[in-house]
Amino acid sequence: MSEKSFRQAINEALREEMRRDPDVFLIGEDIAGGTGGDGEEDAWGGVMGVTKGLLGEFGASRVIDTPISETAYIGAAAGAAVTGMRPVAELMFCDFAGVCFDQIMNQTAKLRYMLGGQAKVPLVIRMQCGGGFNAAAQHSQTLHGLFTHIPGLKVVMPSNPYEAKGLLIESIRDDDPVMFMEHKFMYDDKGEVPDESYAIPLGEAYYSRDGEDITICALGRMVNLCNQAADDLAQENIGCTVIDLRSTSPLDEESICESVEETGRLVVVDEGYPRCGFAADIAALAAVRAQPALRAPVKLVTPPHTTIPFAPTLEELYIPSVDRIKQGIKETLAA
Amino acid sequence: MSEKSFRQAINEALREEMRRDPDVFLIGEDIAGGTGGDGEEDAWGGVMGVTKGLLGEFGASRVIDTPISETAYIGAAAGAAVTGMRPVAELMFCDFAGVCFDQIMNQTAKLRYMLGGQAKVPLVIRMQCGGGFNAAAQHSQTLHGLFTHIPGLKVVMPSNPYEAKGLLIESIRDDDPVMFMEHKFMYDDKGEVPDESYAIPLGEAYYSRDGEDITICALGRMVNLCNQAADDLAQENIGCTVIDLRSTSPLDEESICESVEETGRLVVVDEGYPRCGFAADIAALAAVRAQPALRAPVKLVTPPHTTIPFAPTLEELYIPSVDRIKQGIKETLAA
Amino acid sequence: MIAITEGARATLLNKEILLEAFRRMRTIREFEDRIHINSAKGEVPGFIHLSAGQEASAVGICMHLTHEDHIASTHRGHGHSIAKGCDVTAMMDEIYAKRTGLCAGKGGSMHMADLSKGMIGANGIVGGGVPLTAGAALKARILGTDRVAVAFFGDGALNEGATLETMNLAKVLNLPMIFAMEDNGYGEATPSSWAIGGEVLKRAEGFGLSACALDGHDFFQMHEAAGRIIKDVRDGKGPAFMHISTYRYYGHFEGDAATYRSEGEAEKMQKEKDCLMIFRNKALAADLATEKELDEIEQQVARLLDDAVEHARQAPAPGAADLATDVYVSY
Amino acid sequence: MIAITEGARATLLNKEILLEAFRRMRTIREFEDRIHINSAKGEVPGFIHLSAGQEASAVGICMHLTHEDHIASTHRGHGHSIAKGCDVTAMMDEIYAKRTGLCAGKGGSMHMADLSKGMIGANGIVGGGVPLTAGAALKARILGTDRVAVAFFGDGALNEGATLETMNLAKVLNLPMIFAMEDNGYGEATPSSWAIGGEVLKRAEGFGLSACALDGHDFFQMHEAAGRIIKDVRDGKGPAFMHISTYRYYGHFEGDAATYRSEGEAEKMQKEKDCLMIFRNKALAADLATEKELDEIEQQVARLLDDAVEHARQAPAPGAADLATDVYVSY
Ligand SMILES: Cc1ncc(C[n+]2csc(CCOP(=O)(O)OP(=O)(O)O)c2C)c(N)n1
Ligand SMILES: Cc1ncc(C[n+]2csc(CCOP(=O)(O)OP(=O)(O)O)c2C)c(N)n1
Ligand SMILES: [Mg+2]
Ligand SMILES: [Mg+2]
Repeated sequence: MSEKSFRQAINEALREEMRRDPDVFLIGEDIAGGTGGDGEEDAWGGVMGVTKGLLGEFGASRVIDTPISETAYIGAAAGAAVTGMRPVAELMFCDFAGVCFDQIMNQTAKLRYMLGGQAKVPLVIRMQCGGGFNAAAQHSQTLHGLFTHIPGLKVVMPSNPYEAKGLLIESIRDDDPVMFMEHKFMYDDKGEVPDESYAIPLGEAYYSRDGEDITICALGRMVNLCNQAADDLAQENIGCTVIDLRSTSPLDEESICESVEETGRLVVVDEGYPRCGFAADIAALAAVRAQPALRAPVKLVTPPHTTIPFAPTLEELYIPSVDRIKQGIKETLAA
Repeated sequence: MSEKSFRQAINEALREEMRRDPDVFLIGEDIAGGTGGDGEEDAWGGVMGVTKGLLGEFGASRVIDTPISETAYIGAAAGAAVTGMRPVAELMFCDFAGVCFDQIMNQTAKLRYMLGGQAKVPLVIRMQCGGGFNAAAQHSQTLHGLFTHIPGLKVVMPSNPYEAKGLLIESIRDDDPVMFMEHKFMYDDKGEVPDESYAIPLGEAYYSRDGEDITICALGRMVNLCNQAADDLAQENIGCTVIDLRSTSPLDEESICESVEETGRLVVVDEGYPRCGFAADIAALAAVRAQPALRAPVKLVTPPHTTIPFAPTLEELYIPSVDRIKQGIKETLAA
Repeated sequence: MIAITEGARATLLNKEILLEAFRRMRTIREFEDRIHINSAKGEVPGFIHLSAGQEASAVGICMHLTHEDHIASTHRGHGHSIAKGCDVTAMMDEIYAKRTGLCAGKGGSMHMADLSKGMIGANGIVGGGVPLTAGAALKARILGTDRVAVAFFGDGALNEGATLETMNLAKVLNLPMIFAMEDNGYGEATPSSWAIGGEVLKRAEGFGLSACALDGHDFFQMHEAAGRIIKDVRDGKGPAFMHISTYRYYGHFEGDAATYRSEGEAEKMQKEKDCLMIFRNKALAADLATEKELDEIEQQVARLLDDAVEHARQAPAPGAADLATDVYVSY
Repeated sequence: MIAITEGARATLLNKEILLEAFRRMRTIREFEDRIHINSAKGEVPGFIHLSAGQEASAVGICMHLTHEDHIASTHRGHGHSIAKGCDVTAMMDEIYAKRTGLCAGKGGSMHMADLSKGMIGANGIVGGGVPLTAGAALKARILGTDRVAVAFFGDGALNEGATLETMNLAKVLNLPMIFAMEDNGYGEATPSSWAIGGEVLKRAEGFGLSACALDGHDFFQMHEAAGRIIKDVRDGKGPAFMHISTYRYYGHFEGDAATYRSEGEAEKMQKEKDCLMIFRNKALAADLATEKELDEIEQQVARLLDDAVEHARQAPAPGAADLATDVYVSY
């Protein structure tokens, strides 16, 4: 066990799985970087340096740089998966799902069902999501809502280095396609990460904190903000249960409903777009399955339903903050 | 006023707007059909024959067939819109949004905001949606949930020929991009459609039926099934309010909340995928804004969260039916 | 005889291969014709696209592939499936939406697939199967096997980003992949001559693919050229492109009146260029087979298809228990 | 002198145009250099991609365009924006995320746009602007005007489906559109020579585009060729493609150490091929301008940029009232 960054945790998961299983390979744009050029080999390791060093151990036949052709290489990864390999594709930014969405939505996600169960699609698509870098409208989205909408896709979002490693290992071993979303603001976050290999099951939420007054659901980076908010509110004798969902699909519905039945109050904190988004999905779950227990309106703490602005002043207002989370909790307790 | 089919109503809306405004033009695959060939000109009028006859009146410079290149022509339509035209693009099947999703999600939807308000994008993308023809996984989806998730897109779905004409005219005149979704099972549906031009505002729901016991929300083809269910239940002295939402974005939140506050019970009927879908969005609205009024859990009548099956026996089970709607209503009343 | 020995080296075929090729082509034709008839009777649900007329391309290529080689196909995929060895009865069951179908009734005509035969699938999305095929080729490259993968696609699909990107990817990664573009003259109602800017071979070569034009009406030419090309690809010489001229007899989909064609066009093509007719004539003229042998195959195939249709009619439909299975392997 | 009169017909330029071109190129360079410096100081939020080194391409082309002609650009769009006449102060304000910015602080570097100048926008999506440009060209075709549209994109973007599909669409619809591919040697860390299969011109011609290779370091060649090509496109002769060789001095984005380049590569390019240096040398050698005139422009530009940076630093940031506006025109 030692302190590792979110970035290192992911790199370690990839390395361990590639050692364990020769069918695992990596593909993406500049996941090595410098391929075919005169400069340094493995110059980048992906735009966030996550795959750095893997080329050296596994060679260019398993760490595959591609031209800028997401439809082609995501589709090729799906085709490799369906014919027996276990690719991990790096899509760089989840926003780029736009340029290869057919291969994600109509091919990867549907193959197993359309083929009457004969296909397995053990494909992991890694990508960064989230705001915080003023990267503006096309590089800051958090599109887990979009992916969760598509039956056949699993959607995973770790909230710390420990989860990053364990959930990625599980995702690679899973026989279904997994959209693995890494919050770009977290790559340098540090945390305890066991050196040995371990897998965290998908669809099992983690009670990040227990409290009796209110249930707070979140995933990814938002979990940390929720815990900060809960810390602050603990000073005021408010007890929050913070549920780190870890994956949106499969979703640990039981844990959510159980907690809401105990507290009667639910706040969902999410960085995605609100309309038809993941926060709405959880609110709907409560309305459908836990309505009798609800003692107050469900509160959604999300961005407004707008495109993501560039200016730091605006982005700060846009992304849920500890303050807005606290305010949402207090409003819900007062209702 | 005369009886017209859904198909005719749309054709009429296009014709009238093209006459009224020389900036309106049509673009899509085989929207005339036979372009450049030896056979009949205007052989198809689109795969559903909706645009048939418009080539004759407006010529090939305003009824533009394209190669099979959705990214290129949807993007070109967006580019034409942002530089001053009012294109109506036909995407054929909403499922094909996959192959041009970047142009929809990251360009069309975001242009106005990214450009700080200097851009208008008066683009309408027409497409068919829905099941009922056993067209299987990639030709039967109803992706209004996906589109509603994207800020900047308006999403419209008429439930009868009258609405089809009025909503399409309004959509063409609207300065924002509109995803206009036509249920493929309805093209031959007949209804009264005024001969003169009229526009139905977006974001104003229509109370298709008034009743005191329960609120039912739906749009598109599902409205008709809801009304049938309500007819049947009226025999049993159950009074249903059926709200035809007409558009998901903008959404007439007031009408929904008002009605739920009166009835205390809500059933949402929708043909889209349930997770992070439109039905969940409405349930969330109720949980957030009308929770105190809810006297029973919200009920969602939707397909299961699976890919759409081919077999008629399975598709019938998949799509919400009058029976399943009635059952949902009764369960909600009993709760 | 001249045509054969000149252009197509039919003599290189041994008799077994020759008759098997004829059987497959004939099976495709019978399969399509029956669906055409039964579809008009309302027996066949869903959207149906028939490939009758295009048999020599599918069979000419697939005769060189094993079950470990992969292909992916299009919405017009029955022919490729049969050519690749998929079970005709299970295919018919699938078309009839039965539980015993190749995809358990969940896929239908547009999603016909059999991974055990190396058939990744028909595809409802134009161009959608091309990147998937690259994945099968990538597998071969990574594992260092001599497997190849063939993407069948239409003239219309040549203008889809998915196809074009993959042409480049295949070249850059040196994938053992063949782009088999079946140019049947139309993408839906639109002539390929209009919809394709520039020249096909030049375009393919512009991506660095080795490219050639083939007459898809002539099995012998198809078979000979495909053999050569596939061998080169197997040997690691890089991806290749075939521009195959062909024609579909029926409309774009079942129900299409095909008024975008000129009067009598389809009939003329069938009369002059039918690949089964050309096969028979050439094979007989070159003494590669006897009338009797070919007739017998035709009768066998007809019986096979009689049985398949009957089986499909009788087979059980999937039911409630099947609706929500096969979404995930584990959940 | 020889080089000019031979390859570039610089004498066709009148002095006003010549000096204006120099001013624009110089403005781009100053703009980029200042952002580079101020970015390192932490003054500039967001992702920044600089085009220093590529000025002759943007200016050589845009000198032939009016505000009614449209261009779209890439993530590396400052140069194109300035070349197209966007206000430098408003651009700097935008880079600094200010309310007075060209996009009111909502877009930033990657979404810089000014529709009133015919600049549709930079784009964060590789290839994303190419179809949009086709739309501007389509407008011209429908309305029968003689406007043209230019899509700037990189060598990396040549492998995106969006770009490739649009090349075909432009040809088939005979759009008045120019594909200006700026090949700066790299897409991120990957050399274009590796990522592009086949040959660029052949690929473009394979789509039916008239195509030529240009030296993007030489303003005179760029300007002359662009003039000819744009005139042809304006005259309805169909879409054209330019393969422009160029180079970016800085890394892919601000912060990139660019270790994928060989040692000294950038320095060598700047020393031998800098477009501003070449411009100055040729212009002086051919007596088209005096040192004094060029120096004066440099000083004016430096002052302009001093002021722009100062303005940007002082300008007000957008606030809560701006967050949810501009999503829809009406809601
Ligand atoms: C992405 C996408 N766009 C459009 C369609 C509708 N469509 C189905 S088949 C077809 C024509 C395809 O033409 P071609 O590739 O020549 O194949 P063919 O039908 O001639 O076999 C079209 C446009 C589709 N299924 N997918
Ligand atoms: C669709 C998409 N894929 C990947 C990226 C990430 N990306 C940004 S710039 C870039 C390189 C583009 O190379 P090129 O087109 O040559 O332009 P240059 O940066 O050299 O100006 C990449 C891969 C992106 N922004 N969009
Ligand atoms: Mg075709
Ligand atoms: Mg480049």
